[in-house]
Amino acid sequence: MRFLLGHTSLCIAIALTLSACNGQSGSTSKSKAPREGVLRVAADAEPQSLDPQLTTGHTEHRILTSLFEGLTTLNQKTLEVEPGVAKTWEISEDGRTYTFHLNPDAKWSDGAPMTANDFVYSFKRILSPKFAAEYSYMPWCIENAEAFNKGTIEDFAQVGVKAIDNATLEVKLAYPAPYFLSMQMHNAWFPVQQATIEKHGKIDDRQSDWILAGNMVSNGPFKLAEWKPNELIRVVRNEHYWDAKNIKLNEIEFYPVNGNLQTAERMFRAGEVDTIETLVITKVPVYKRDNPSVLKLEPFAGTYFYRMNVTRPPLDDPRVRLALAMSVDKESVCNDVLFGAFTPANALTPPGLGGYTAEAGIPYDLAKAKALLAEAGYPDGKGMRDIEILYNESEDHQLVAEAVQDMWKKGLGINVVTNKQEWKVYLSSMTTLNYDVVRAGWIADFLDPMNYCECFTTDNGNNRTGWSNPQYDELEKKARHELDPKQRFAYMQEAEKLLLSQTPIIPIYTYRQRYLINSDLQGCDGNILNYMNYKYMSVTRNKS
Amino acid sequence: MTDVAPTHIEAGASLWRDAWRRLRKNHLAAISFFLLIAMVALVIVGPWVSRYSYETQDRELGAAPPSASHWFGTDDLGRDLFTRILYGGRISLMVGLCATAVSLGIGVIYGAVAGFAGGRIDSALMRIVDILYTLPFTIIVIILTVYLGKSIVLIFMAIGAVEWLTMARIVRGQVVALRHKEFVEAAYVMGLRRRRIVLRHLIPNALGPIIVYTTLTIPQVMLLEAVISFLGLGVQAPMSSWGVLIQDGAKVMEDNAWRLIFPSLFLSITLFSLNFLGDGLRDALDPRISKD
Amino acid sequence: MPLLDVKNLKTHFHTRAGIVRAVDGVSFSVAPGEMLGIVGESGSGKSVANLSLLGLVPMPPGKIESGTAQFDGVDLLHCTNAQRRTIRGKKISMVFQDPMTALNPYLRIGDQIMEPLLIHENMSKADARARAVAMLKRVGIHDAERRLREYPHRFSGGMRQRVMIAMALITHPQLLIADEPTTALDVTVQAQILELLKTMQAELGMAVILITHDLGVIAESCDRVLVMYAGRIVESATVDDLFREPKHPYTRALLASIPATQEKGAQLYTIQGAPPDLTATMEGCPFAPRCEHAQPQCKIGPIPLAEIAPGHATACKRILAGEIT
Amino acid sequence: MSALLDVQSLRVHFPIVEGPVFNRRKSIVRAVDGVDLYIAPGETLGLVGESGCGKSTVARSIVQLVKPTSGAIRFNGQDLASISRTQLRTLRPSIQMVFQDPYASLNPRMTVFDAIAEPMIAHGLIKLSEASERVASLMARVGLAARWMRKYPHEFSGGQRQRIAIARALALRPKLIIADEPVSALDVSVQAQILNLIAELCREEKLALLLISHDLSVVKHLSDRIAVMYLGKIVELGRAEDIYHRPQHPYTRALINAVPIPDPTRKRDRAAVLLQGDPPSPIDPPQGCPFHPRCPHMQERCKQVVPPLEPHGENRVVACIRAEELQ
Amino acid sequence: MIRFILRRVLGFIPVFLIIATLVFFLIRLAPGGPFMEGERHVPPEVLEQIRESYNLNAPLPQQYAMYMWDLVRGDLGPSMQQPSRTVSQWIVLRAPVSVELGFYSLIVALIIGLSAGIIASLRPNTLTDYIPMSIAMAGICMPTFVMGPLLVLIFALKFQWLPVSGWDAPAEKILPSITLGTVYAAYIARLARGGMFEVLAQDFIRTARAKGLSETRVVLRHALRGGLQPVISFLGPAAAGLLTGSFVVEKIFIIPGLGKQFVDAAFNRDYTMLMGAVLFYAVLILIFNLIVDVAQAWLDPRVRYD
Repeated sequence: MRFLLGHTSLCIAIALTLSACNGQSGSTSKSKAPREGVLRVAADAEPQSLDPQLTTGHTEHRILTSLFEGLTTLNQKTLEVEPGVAKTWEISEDGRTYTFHLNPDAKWSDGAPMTANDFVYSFKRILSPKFAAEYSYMPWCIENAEAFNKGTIEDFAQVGVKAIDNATLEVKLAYPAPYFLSMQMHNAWFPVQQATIEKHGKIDDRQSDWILAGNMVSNGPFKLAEWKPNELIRVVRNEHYWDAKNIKLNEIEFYPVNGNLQTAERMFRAGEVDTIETLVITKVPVYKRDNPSVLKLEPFAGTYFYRMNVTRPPLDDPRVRLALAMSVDKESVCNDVLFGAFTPANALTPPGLGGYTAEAGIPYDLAKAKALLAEAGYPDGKGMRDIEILYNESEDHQLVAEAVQDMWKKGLGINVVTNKQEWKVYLSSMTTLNYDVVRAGWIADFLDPMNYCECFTTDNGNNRTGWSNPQYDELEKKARHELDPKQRFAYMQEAEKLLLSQTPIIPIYTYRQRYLINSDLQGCDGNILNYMNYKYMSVTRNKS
Repeated sequence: MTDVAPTHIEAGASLWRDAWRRLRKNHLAAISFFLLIAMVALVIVGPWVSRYSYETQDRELGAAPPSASHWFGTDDLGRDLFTRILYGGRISLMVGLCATAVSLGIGVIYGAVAGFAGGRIDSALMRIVDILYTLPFTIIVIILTVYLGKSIVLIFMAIGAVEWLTMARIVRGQVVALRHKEFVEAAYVMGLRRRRIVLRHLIPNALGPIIVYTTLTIPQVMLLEAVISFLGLGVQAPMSSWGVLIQDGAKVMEDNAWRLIFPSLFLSITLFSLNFLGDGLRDALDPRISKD
Repeated sequence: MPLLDVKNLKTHFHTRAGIVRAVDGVSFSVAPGEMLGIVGESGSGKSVANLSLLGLVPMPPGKIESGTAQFDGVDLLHCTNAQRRTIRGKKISMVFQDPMTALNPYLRIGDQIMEPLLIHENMSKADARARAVAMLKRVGIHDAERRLREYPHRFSGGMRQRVMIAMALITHPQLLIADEPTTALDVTVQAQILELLKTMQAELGMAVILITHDLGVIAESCDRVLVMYAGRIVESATVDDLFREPKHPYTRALLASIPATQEKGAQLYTIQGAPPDLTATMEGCPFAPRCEHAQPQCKIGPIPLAEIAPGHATACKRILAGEIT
Repeated sequence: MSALLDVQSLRVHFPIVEGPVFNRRKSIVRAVDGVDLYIAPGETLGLVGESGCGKSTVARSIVQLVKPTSGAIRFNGQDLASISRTQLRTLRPSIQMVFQDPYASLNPRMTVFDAIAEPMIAHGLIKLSEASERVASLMARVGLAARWMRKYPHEFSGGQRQRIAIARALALRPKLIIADEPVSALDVSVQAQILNLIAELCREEKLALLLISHDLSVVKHLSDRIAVMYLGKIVELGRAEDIYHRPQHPYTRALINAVPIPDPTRKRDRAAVLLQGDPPSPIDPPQGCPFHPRCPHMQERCKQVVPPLEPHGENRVVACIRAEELQ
Repeated sequence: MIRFILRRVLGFIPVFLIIATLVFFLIRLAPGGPFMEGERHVPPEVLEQIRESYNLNAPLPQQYAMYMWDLVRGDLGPSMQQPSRTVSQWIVLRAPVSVELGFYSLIVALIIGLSAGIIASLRPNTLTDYIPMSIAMAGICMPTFVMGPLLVLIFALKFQWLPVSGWDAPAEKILPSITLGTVYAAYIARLARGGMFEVLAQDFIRTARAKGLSETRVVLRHALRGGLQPVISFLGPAAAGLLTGSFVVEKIFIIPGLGKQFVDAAFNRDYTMLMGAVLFYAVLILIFNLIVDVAQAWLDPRVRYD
């Protein structure tokens, strides 16, 4: 047995070495047991980065909201603009100049005071061409920002951001953007500390260690305590935060589940987390039935729709497109196919976005659809070629595609094939108009219907249908430059009506957020932007 | 020299007929064989007989447990699971057999050539296998999808092209072991061409491990097909396969257990049968074992 | 009082092709200190008979159908496995035909030689090692301490057989069964090994059963000899008697067909035909189909081994009847 | 008489690496170290020696299964090493081999018919349609019933298998057969049958035969001449009767003596000439005469000089410097 | 020994470079790139900037030359999709987890596979053969994406003995290791059965029995070492499979291993990360094959290399 024994000891040695390696990173981690004042969150994904100016995702946004704060924030319930680092602000008559007065109590997590220059530096950073931030186009609404970003001007002083003094920041916009203040909740606008950035690299280094636990200096209600990639991000209360007295939580632990929503749900059920970001859709009816108190199903400013490639016959005929759109039974898709998790949508813009609700809409009307199709020359689908529905790999998309396939086949007599593609392939097919019908979704970044309206102008990169209508472009332009809110909405209503009548898209449903929170967690109020501010949340453990 | 015409020849059985006779004596293998035949018959004939099509939806019914009208229950779109399993079986069995055949073809020839040639050629060929082992499968599949389009044949090629590596190693090992056996040397001395020696003397004698590994490859291939389908290369919805059905079923195993159990059952029966049949076949194809 | 007394041993193999009667009613005894040769061709049952005694026949398919084998007050064929294990390797040892395969290639020589001592005599490792060294020296392996640490593949065939013998004799058994110990060896080495066996037998005073197909080996070494054919003993005699006056036609044919004894030039003497198929039931003399002297009566009834002279028995009707001499 | 096969100063050396992973050392096995042989048409040459003496390597290099390190092998005057693969293939039928182990030399998955017909068909000697007739006649020739031609090797006894192997060798109408220990794996009672068969065939078909065996008594029956090999070298070569009855080299003598004789009265005088030790390893052969460590007549000079193969009497060569005095 | 290993390691270098070259071009063949328009339009100038900053606008040969030059100097570059760390940092961070998971899984596979295989080999073609082999077979029929959730449902949710996910506490490592290990148990069982079966039929086993050894000692001391040779040669490919195949398990149990990183990198076209992961796996596989060869030589004193 000697050789076996030898092996065993070798195995043990290897195992010890391995756990020793692992132990280095895991020495400070906590168990997942519920603790007082500690919120445990199953985050949908591991953040790409914790650099607020480099990340683009929703999960990152949530985590970064706990770590950073922009000039203004939103009220979690009402989504009204609230003071952030800026205590007060003024807007010029033409709506193009904003003057922010910083809160004198605002400090970095290392105790250093915050100044207007911090924001100038941060905006410069995200706009630096070499930094190559994906969201660098967000601040393009600032005067000359686009030119600086594209490298046509090199002097940042020409960009419309100026520190009047330590506590006053002036921002000049390229055009009036009524949503400018509400945009500030986005992480692209968050400030970063110059000293910290430059301690770990240059202003335009994409890869830098400043974001690691122990290095990072932030200004939000919490600060980074621990970051074990794909395992845990732990943030603790930031005592230097200007509103620290109102923070109720001591710590938040984010457990990234890497897109595995099933596991997230199981973690919740096993009591390993207090809340999960997204509930796997198949579990919606189960929770509705068995445990409705923990289930949150909230309206969300996002629309699921199909794009149609209008450059490809027969989809170049608006009657065909409308017929296809009218024959989609959205009620059935939402209730029978998608477990009642979503709301049927007849228009593109989700209802209630900044007070706007679309008046136009495409109802489910199979008879009319058939008539339209016959009118276009394809009675009962005769003579129509096969139509392909393209979607990317996800079960929900597949269910919808299969249901729509069935509806078009049965309802219109059109033969439909589905085509599933891997994410990046799907993206290139979509952007190069290499499809017939493609699944799409659009989620509002900020609280304004312009989010949707601007997408379908001729030159907009989000159009992706090949559809172009000068009248629509004109309406969008008018809406963009209109300062009167009522008239703005009127232009957009008209534009949406035009869009739906021309039908380059088929609205299918409005998203709803679906997540779980246990009874220990308070202050988690939903809103249609799914904007969460952990500052307001608290946990109370039932000692039983 | 006396010319004796063969008046009657004893035991005029070919290797395969012989093997068949021995196989029938092995009860487990025989049962497995008939189960497999039954399975193939079922997936071929079943869908014609079934009153549902694999794509008939009953969305209002949704996912329903087994009942008189739907023996194996339905899925989220209210499609009859039994019919879908039968249709899926066609794909899975076809993929399993064809892709395995491809991998078998490439692997056996490659391994035999490497083992037979020996020396530098051998180590170069095996180095290539080492290299291929480390290539990222996902990327290869994605590239294949894009450049070659989508078809079922492509799945065979894709899977076969990945799975042959281990087969090649096994065959090479066998051939290296056989190469210095006396009957192979005898073949040399008789002046046979190398191709003939490989095909007639080496490969038939390496059949045992080849068959066993083949029966192990088939399940791998069937499950791999599910992964490929997930990436968008394999079967396109609403068509399905056992692997895909199991993958879907696994996600809802708590609430819709039947959607996991039934396809798994079909797969398991097939795989167990293949396994026992493979073992039986290995023994049966070896004329020497018959006298124990 | 014989050391080993085997009566009516039958070992059959139940295979798909039928029942192979490998050993079909064999009785013999071994006296202490005697060297008994068992000679026969492959398939004659000489090995199986001896493996049966030690329970080394794979079962299934093998099965001991009947018989007793008294050894040291124990019936080897009807004792418990535990009892048998205390005899195997301790009181009865075996040496096998092919020393290339009979030694475990994965274990050092020393570990293998010492194993019987550790198992049967609860000896300390150091003591066992000392005994092993001594034993290796006695079987003619020089530099024994070093060679104990080597693996079998470093040894030549003859050396390995010496190791096998050392391993078998290290517990000072009362009986050594040597199953074709020299068949796989070169002639020059064969002579050495046979010589070694004889010396060791004399030194230890044990009994030896020497199984071989080579009548020459028997003639060189043994006191008494059994000739086996098709699972039965067809002749039993002292070595001198057997070679001087072989009785059974098979024994005679066997002696005549040895190439070494024949003169060059003429056709070699051969026994016609091939050994019988043991799955078929055999009436009468199993050798009858190949026998020059066979008559119809040879195919009838059981033919017992009967004494024809003191210590010389044969199983041939015609010899016993004096029809042939 | 011109030689059918002419082997000149054949050397076959294998490099081997010894030791598993540790204490590895490279060395060279001098399996065959300078062998000269010739075989005339229709002649039988016996080659005798212990295992490891290189006799099988000689056979295998004649049929080109191993590449000789140096030396020439001429068959009908053609040097086998220098001809092309295609030429070699056309020459192959003329030299056939019968292997030692009839259990290993037949493909277990081929029937007797396939085994015998394959070489003929491969060389285009016959068509498939004629094959069964030809196979039947070959089987009859070696004493097998033609009705067994569809059976597999495992269904035959060792002797029958060796007959199949002989039939397979005959199928190509060879001029030379190399039989490497053709009977050592067989039962005593069958050995004689096979030897008789080989002798008969060689005589009737006028085949030359290289008969290799470790057993001098087997070889002497069939051979016209016998060569005795030790450690890769021929130590004695001469007419069969001479070698067997009047061996001159001490090794030949020991070899003959070691064969156990079924005569109990003879056993006493054998212990005296018992050869000590194992054959030395061909990896590092002893200096001087390779046999000297085991030789009962060894003298100091035997350790220094490699004895040349010198003529001693008619048709006899011996490689022993004391051959004369030991007579 | 040292020379043998050195020679093999030297042989790795060309293999390694070939793999690097192949993968470098292969991944660039796949449609899409690390930086492209997502579901949201990104201005082309911005994309251009990003590509520029990763040198993706240079001609391919130049990119290749620069990558290889960096590689030779041991620099795998920054991760394109996860810019918080360099590729090397990611590998150092994540690989030990995958290796650990693979190691425990191998232990599980060996425990299940060896016991099933050895038990089965002792009485071939009886129930004590079929039952353990069938149990082992279940591992092949039950893919990890079924086995994993099933184990979680039973042991974490029903009995609440073990946690659902994670890779920190020892308890968290049990279910993933079993899930991944069972896949290989069946193969090991088959190999062990075959190997043992063959060894048990050898002469030296009879010798051991003739020495009066107990059956246990015969199996453990005399048969095991030879019988496990096929298992050992399988360990090379198995280890490779365990490492590269662990991503499903890593996904199910939220394990911060390299497997998930690797697959994500493939989907995201994170060229540098993907290259890094492939090269790391390649080295690991090569090393593992070497270890297996050495182990085999160690266990079988007869093995020679030439």
